[in-house]
Amino acid sequence: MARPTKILSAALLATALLAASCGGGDDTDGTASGNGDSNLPTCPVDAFKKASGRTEVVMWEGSYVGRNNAALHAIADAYNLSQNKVTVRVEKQGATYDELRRNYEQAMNGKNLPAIVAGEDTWTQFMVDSGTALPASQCIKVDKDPRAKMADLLPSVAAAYTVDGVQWPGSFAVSTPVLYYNRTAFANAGLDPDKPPATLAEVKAAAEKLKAAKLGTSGPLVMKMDPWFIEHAVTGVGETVVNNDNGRDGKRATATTFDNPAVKETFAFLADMKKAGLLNAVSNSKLIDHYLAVATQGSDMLFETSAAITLIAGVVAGNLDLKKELGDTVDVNIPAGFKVPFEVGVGVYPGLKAPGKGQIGGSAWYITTTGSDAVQSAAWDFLKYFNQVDNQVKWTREGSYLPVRDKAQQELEADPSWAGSLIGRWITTAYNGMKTLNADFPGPLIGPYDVFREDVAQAMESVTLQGTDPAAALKTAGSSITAALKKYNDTNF
Amino acid sequence: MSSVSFDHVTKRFGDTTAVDDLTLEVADREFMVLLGPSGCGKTTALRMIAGLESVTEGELRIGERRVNDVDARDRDISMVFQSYALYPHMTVRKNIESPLVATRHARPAAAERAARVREAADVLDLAPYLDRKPGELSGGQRQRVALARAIVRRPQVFLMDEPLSNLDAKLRTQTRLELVELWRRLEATFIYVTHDQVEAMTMASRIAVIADGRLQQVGPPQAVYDRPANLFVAGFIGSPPMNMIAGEVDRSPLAGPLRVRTAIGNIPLPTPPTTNLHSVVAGIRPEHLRLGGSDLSVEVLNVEQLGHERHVICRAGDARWVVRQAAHEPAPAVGERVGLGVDGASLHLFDPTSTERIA
Amino acid sequence: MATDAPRRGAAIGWYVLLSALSLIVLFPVWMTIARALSDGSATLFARTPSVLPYSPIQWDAFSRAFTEGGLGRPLLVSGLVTLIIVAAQTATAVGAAYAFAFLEFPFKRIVMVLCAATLLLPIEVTLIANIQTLQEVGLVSPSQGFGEAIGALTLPFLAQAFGIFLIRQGFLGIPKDLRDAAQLDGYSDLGFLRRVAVPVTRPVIGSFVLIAFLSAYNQYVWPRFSVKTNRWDTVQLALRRFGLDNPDQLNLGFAAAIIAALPVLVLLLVFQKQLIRGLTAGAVK
Amino acid sequence: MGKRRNVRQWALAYALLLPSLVVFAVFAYLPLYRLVHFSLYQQSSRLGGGERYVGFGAVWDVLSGERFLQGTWITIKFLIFTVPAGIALGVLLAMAAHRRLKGIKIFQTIFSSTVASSVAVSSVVFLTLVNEQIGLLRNVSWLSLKSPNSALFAAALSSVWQNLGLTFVIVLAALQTVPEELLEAAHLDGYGAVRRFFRVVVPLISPALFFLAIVLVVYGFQAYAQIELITGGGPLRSTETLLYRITKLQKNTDLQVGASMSLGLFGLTFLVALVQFRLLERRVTYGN
Repeated sequence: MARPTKILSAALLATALLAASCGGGDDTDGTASGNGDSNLPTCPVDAFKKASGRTEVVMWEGSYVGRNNAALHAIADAYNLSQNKVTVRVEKQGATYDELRRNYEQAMNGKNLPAIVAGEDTWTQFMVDSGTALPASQCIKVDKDPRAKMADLLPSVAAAYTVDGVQWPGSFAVSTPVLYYNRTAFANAGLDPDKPPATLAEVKAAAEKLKAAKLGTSGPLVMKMDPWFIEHAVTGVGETVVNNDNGRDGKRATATTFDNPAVKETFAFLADMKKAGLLNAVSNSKLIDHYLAVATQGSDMLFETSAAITLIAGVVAGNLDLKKELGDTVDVNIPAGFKVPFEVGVGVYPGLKAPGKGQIGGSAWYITTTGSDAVQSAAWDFLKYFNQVDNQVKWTREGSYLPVRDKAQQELEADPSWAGSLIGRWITTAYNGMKTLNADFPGPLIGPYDVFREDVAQAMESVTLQGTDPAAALKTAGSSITAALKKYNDTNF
Repeated sequence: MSSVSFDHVTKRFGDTTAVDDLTLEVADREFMVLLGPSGCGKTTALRMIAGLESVTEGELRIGERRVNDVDARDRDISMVFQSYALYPHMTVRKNIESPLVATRHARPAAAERAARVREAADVLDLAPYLDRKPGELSGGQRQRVALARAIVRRPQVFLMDEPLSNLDAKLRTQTRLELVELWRRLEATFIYVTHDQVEAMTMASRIAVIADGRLQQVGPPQAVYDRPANLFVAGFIGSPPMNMIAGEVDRSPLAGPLRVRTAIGNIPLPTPPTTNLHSVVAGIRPEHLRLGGSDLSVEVLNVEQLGHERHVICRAGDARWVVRQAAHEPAPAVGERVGLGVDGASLHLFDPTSTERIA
Repeated sequence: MATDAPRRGAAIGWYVLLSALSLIVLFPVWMTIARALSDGSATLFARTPSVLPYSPIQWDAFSRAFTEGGLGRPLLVSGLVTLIIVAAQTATAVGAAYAFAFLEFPFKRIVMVLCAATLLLPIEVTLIANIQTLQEVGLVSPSQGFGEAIGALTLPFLAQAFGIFLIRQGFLGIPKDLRDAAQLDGYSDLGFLRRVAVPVTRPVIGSFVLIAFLSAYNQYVWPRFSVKTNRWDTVQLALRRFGLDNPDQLNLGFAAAIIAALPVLVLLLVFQKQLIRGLTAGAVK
Repeated sequence: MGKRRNVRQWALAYALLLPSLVVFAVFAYLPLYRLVHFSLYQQSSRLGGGERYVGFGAVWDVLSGERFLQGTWITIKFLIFTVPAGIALGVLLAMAAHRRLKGIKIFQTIFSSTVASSVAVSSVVFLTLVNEQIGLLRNVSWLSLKSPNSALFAAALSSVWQNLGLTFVIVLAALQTVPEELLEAAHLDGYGAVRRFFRVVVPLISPALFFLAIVLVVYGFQAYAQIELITGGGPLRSTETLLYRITKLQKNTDLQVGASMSLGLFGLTFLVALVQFRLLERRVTYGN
């Protein structure tokens, strides 16, 4: 008798549970979150101080791995030890930004959002529209704490995340694309290893030389078909990818502007490189294959994020001398005696016309509005802590994200053991590239940025992997993106 | 009291009537055999006693108790199945013990259960096999386990559904004897279903012959054999079966003694039949025919030697007849025409329309 | 054709063919072992991939998959989830199968059809709606705890139609006489189920248990979306994680794949007959 | 017997069925209802924004849209790659291993061994062969993950390998039911080995082959891990099967599309089941 009864009660429990949940259904608690300034939520600064006990702040991220993940956790731990009112718990909520975003949007249904989310640079418009974000500028405005102000915040960073005068995220993990290249191969091909190509045209020229020297046999340049590179090139020359001034003139974007010369030129670059056998194109769905192409010397040049600097330096550290130089900042397991058979260099991302430029990449940290006042204010308190120069230095040193405060970069440069190290030199190269960004022309604001990226990636892949004519590929992507923009604007009711 | 009585019992499955208005008294401590061809309803009748089938109409009593609505397990009966229905996953001991443990509220103490299992096993010589599983036993042993399981609960009534049909011929003969001994020893009522008339004849106190769901005749084996109540019983009981032929009673005084005229000759009647029917079916058992007589004339089709006797198969008009002949007598040749002598006293007469016995 | 006992020369020919086929079937396994035995970086930097492990051969990938890869935890999660699913599926299937096989009750046909029709609604079809539902009740969320994760991983699989009908078929194979005998012996319905029907159908139930184990343990899609934090990753999900965080430690991922397959391999070797009977249920009468 | 007993039996039956029925109601029928609902209502992207009725037209738009049709086509291609090859290889292995030889059990165990591998495991295993960078066969063009024309084939190959054990086991079991006398009779009748195979063996094991085909089709519809782990859906979405695509549509604003596509997938599986039913029916009639 006992057994069936147990089964029965378990089943009843399950039904009851689900019935309770499905009964409700209508979401009537209309959170007031308008578009205009007047409707912005207010920042309950210091509310956590009045709460009894510790306030828990859950932070979600989906992009920090290895060293930078450890650095984030270390800073959070240090913060938790430094005071007794707030506990920050960092949770990995996906292996990719897409997954994090999926989890975040799904959590919107259950209203179990974290206090802080480390969203991708592309999320800005979505975060503004979702009604889930508390703009950092609302806090900065009312917080009397001097730590709240960051006068030395890089203008390009602030501009990228400011919409209609409101700065939304409070902290950042900024990265920029750079050029990784095989110095040894450069030397062998008669190229100057100290003078990496500075424009796409120079990349092509270098690739031709490498090919002539029978190097980089899979294609001297390896690229993941990530639209990020296109956006950098296009933004770098001051051109848009969507209308309404890249979605920043107060109205949301409604269509693409792919017929401008910068977009065409960038795609032409891809097509030419591919046709000439100079490009090793890796599908955007791949995670590490482009790195591997460099490791196996199938390719000698790689466009990738500066956030990969520690990873690459780590792999390269198989070279004993380099390992010494890098000290304990590298966490890889390479057998004794193994030598990476070449040297790696880092150069500023080659633009269409000049090196650098482009737009701000990486991730940005948003405070969410669904938590209690105590939770929101505690989250803000943690961001303030994180933004302090010493933590920013740590974040760069160990996490390899670029400094967003001048003071942090100055402090780093003042330390010879950093400045002379491989990572330090590479980070500085990347930082210098980022300094060239035009704060008056930040990248696009696109609601369905994920769809935009996916469709552009498809266009890139069909040009490079399938040999489609760039114009046709762009046309397909353009119409799909325009439909997505319309749908996005329609569903933001 | 452990008599079993059917009182106008009918069982229907949908449109088909399996048992039709059965009225039958099985006396206490009687060995009653329900005999009939397969599908005649005898098994259904048995299953109604067991409580495995419900009664559609009429009343079924065990002892004085009306059991129409009594659960099978509460009827104080045991049943042995044709397939033995042993639990393949249990040892012999567990199988025998099963009826004692199945009902929680009526479960005897462990010591008593063990004693009763031991006793039942002893009765059936199963002691050496108690820890084996049915799969490791021979057919005969399995059959005995089924019997042991039946007797262990000491019921008033034992039901047996063709329990010997899965045994080979030799074992069957032996087990028949054992069953009768068991019946005497247990002093219980046995109700036994079979289609094998030899089993019925050898074991029964009384036989109930059933065909098409209807009771044909009840009586002690010899009585049923000697005076079959109708054509069906006459044809069903006896091996080889009774020889039959259609004929007419010749009552004309001119024709001499009273006789039955048939296509193959005349059979003398010692006494006039009780009815004044003209057309009859005459039946005569193979042992009551004599080769070399002059009443009837038939053609020998085959001669079957059985060792102690001989069966002579003959063509008798449209029918095939069998004549029993002692082994020492001279055998006829195949194809030979022979005369048959009939002892009029052993002649059976039936009404061809109603099939009932008339003399 | 197949079954004649061949002459000596022919036999050798068959052995050669069978061995060649075995090599082909096992080759991917060999490659995985070879890569597990090679240092991850050696695999990465190899200019032309080799069929052999790269020297120096390293044997510790299997232990490091636990120490560095943290494979122990997903194994435990998988073990627990599989255990719950198999136990529950067996229990619910036995119960339902008994009702369908032996009991008469109103709407029996309709209920049977409704159960069978769920075979048309595999978890892949209902995935996004089910995830949505479990999100709303809080079982699926990025902050899901142990209980919630286990609940999300198991609840949809506590009952399953295939098992019900497989076991029902087994029950229907029980001779009617045996049922009658049990009824006369005095077994109640549940007593008959427990003492007779289940033990007698043990081979079928055993096969089902193995099949249920296989499908529960090998699941990928549902855990992939019902587990929102890698704290509760199952073994299959954990495979996905290897090699992504540390591209130079690919060998751990390959070692983990081998380890993940071991429990099922052991079952296959120990219960080959029952497993095959389960797998072929429905294919061969 | 009697009424009371009947009522008791009903109660027992439903008590035994209840756990299963609850699970089916909550995790099979409720979601079916919810899929219909989600497909008819567009969810807002805004917190607490609710939903808006969009109707059957929106469902039709999805089901006639390029994304769904493309996903369906890729799924069908996956089936074309996996089902016939799976059956053929299963038959090959089973024919080879169905004979009286010393030690044949060892070979049979080897052939059935891939039953032990899950889709995830077999996908990781196949990375050693087909990965663009470290795969042994990375330069084999018809297996290349770099090309939209061959990537799906590479993913399918891992499925074929993973299913080998199952296909082998099923075909072998079927072969073992073929009576030897029948083959001997065919031999005596003068049929050669090939004709014996096609005229006698194949018809006799065709129910098993058919069953196998259905199983492989169902597995094909459920393909996910091999896509995620081997190709990641790329290149150029060339390996995004329907299911893979659906799983990417779980965000609030995507639910309408995701649910509509799920219903489409349901329709496809339904179609397969229908075919299965019809053929089974016919087989039963012929059989009797």
